[in-house]
Amino acid sequence: MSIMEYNGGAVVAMVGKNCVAIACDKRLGVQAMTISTEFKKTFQATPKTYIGLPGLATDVQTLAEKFRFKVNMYRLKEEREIEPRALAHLVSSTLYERRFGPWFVEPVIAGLDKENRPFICSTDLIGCINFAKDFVVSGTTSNQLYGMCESLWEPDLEPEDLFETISQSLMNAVDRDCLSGWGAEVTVITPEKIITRTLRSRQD
Amino acid sequence: MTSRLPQAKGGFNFDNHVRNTLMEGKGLGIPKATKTGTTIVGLIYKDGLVLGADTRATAGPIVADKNCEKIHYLAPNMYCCGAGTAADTEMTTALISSQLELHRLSTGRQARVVTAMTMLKQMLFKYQGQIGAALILGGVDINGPHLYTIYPHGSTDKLPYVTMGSGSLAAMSVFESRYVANMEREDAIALVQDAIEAGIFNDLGSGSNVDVVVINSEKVEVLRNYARPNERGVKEASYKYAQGTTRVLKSSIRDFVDIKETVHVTTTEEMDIS
Amino acid sequence: MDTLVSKYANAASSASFDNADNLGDNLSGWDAATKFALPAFDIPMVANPTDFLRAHTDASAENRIRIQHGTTTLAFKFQGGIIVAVDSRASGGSYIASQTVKKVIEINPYLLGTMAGGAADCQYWERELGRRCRLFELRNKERISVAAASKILSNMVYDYKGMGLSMGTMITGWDKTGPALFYVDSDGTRMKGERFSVGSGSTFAYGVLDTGYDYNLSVPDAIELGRRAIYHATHRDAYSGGSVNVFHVKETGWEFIGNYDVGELHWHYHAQPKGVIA
Amino acid sequence: MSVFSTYPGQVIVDNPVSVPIEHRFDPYVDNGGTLLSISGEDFCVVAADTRQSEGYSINSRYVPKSVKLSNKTVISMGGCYADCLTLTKKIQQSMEWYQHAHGKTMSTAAVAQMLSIMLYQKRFFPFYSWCILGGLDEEGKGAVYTYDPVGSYERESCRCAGSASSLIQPFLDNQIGFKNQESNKTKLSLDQVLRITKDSFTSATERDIYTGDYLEIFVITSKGVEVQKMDLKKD
Repeated sequence: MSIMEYNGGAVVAMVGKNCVAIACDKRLGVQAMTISTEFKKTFQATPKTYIGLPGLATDVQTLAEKFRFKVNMYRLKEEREIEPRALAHLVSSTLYERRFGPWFVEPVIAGLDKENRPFICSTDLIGCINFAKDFVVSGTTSNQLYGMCESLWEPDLEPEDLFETISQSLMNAVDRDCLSGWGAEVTVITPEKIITRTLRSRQD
Repeated sequence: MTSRLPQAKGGFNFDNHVRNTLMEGKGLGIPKATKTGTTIVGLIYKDGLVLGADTRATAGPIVADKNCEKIHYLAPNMYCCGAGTAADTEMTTALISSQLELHRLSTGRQARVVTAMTMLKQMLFKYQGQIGAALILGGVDINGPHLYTIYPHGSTDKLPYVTMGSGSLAAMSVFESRYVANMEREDAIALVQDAIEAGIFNDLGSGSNVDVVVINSEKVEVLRNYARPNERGVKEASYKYAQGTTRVLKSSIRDFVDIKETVHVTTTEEMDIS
Repeated sequence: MDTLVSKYANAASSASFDNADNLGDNLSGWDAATKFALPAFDIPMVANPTDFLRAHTDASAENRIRIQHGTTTLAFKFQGGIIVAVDSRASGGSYIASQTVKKVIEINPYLLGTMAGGAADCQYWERELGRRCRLFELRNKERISVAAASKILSNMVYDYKGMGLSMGTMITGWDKTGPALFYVDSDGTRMKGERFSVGSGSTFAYGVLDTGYDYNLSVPDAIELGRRAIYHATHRDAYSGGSVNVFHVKETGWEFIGNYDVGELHWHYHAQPKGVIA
Repeated sequence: MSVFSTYPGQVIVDNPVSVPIEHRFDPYVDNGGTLLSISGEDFCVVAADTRQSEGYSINSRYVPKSVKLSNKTVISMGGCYADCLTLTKKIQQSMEWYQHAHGKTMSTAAVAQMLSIMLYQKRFFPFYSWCILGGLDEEGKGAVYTYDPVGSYERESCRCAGSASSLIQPFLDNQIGFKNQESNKTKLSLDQVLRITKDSFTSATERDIYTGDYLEIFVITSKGVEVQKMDLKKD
């Protein structure tokens, strides 16, 4: 078993028409045993940017705090919110700093920039950024998510359609992974509002 | 308290190393970083040089990025193709790029390709091959065009035509059969394209599109996605769901509100400072 | 020279299913009972076949042969007979290979076997057990006892002890002595008992089972207990899930009670008021 | 383990010949590729890509993974191609002997059980193969039988195996089994199933490096077996 599989978890983000969506499962396990079904892996970084952190739970929590600190420091220094693209590079260099003793987290970033243009990206555990125009996936369920998203995603989905597509992608993917699932939370970010929904999913 | 806040100091941080080795010892495997299986090539033609790369990044057998950029900017007259561990190629080139910028500013003249090559090899040699970056460095300076390959351990080569990455054999077979010295620009680009495509089609670690950069003494042309031989097949059906397909337990909608702050200037009594 | 040739002529692998002389026998006087009395298996030509198998099925193997694993099964005796309840998930590594596995193997109308460990091992050996039980019936003009059946299975797999078989099964049925329940595994253990749970989720199932168990449980209550125990195991154990299959062993033979999807069962139980514990 | 070392505190091996040479019997190789089968009311679809690879190189762009066994049965196999080839021949040979002995063609269910035993016969020296058997049962209904490498088998409505199985299977659960969908539960027509099959493979080709080149689809109906071919990406 890999360290990334120790606690389980999955995160996916997708681009829609003038909107983005990010979704995560809610399981926290210790290998085979499910400890919690309320462990969310997405965090709000700025009003219009979310960061998803699947991986080793201890590092997920440490990094969530570390990024909160860094984003706050950025706001204090710059007197403006950090742009999603800048956040991606912040995350990347934070991870690459530990190139030879990494954090076991593969972050996903989704948000709208100051012109309300959608932005998503993911990085590997040492901070190699993957800028995608369609979708990014991460976590123990990544293979299943790649298959689902590759088949289901299409360009220019409206927020409600994007919600259905990302939800179905995530739920059907985690239903083929032992270590993820047990509920899911989807966040759709539009220029006007943030829609957060908890899904009714299998609990096994 | 302030002193306990982490200060940016640069360099690598090994704090997690002990913990990670401990976990590895317990049989928990260390996950793989994104690699670029990669075909990267470069050749020198009549007026300068051409660099080429595919655009596939892989994580094991899975394509992580279908259209990534493997030709990195180093300086206005230099570009560098990277193969190997994706983060390493990205960060190493970015680091050397900023050092070259400083070099340029302090010397007030264009950096030479050999300088960049030396900086890269010294850095890679210092890390004993631990930084998994295999690079093709190409640029034009006062001494004309130069093409170098730099290996992860810090050794270098200077050759008129080079290939690297998992698709290097496929690409080199094209070069070996068709390269001639002093080619025309169009012929050189076509040869680079064919070499990259040989990698794309015959090496599973390489794929998607062809990126090309042409550098000569007059200008630099970045031809991103110069060829796109692998367009995605058209889907037979649309898989858009009817709204309400997914069952929802809880839903919360937060609207963004524009808060307008207006400052009203009011006269107040003068503060008593006596 | 001839001795040398003959010595190595057939050494490549032990007799396999369709080697030439077996197939020739198809034409005249082929007898399943004698031909298949002892199953023959191919063995790799290496010094230590067990190490070979382990090296290729191990989690760290390069080209890993993933044998499906993971399970929660349970069976318990009560006044109305025996309840057998199982989940239906098969996993290869952390990937869910199937959510619809039949983990209760219907050996014959009076015997049930459960499946935990290697899916193929359980399926194959319990099928072989079914065949032998039928031969027993034909020879002795009476049904085999559960004790004898479980012992046949135990002895069969004991022959392959240490060679990599993985099987944890419960053999249940109704014979002259009434309801009987045996636990048999590939290490050679064979135990008679009242109440067993086997598999990766068994600890969770035992928790529910022991809390709610009473010998005098009514049939509907016993069925509910079995179903509930499996449900709770699927909820907590990552490698169990899918649906719950429940069987009831009665004097007239076993009866299939039903298949309950855990995905729906969770919300069914979720809506119910929580019971009081002591 | 380092052979040469000049670091203090580490042993310097001055005679590399004395280093133990590891001998291992390693008869398996993964030739990649993906296969799937979907059963319908009166038809069965068996599809597989035709790329055969080893490591990062392509051995061949056209090596079919599926073989027609009878007018009602098609077998598809992925994994180690040598093992798959042997296993297919064993099945065909046994089916021929069955034909001679009993004067009829083996039914899909009988082939299914036989394959399970053949695989288990090699329990201690397994065939490195993922098998999916597709066909029509005695009632003319579509049937899909799936196997693990040592012969555990199960009849299902649809299944994907091979290198991109984890990419395609959840999509099939969703589109064929209508999992996690509130409404929308209908029986799929052959045309719909073929569309889903093709889309599964074009999507898998995008993300799985071992899947590609061509897609070969076997359609089994009461009229017999029909083969379709389609291009996939070649990179």
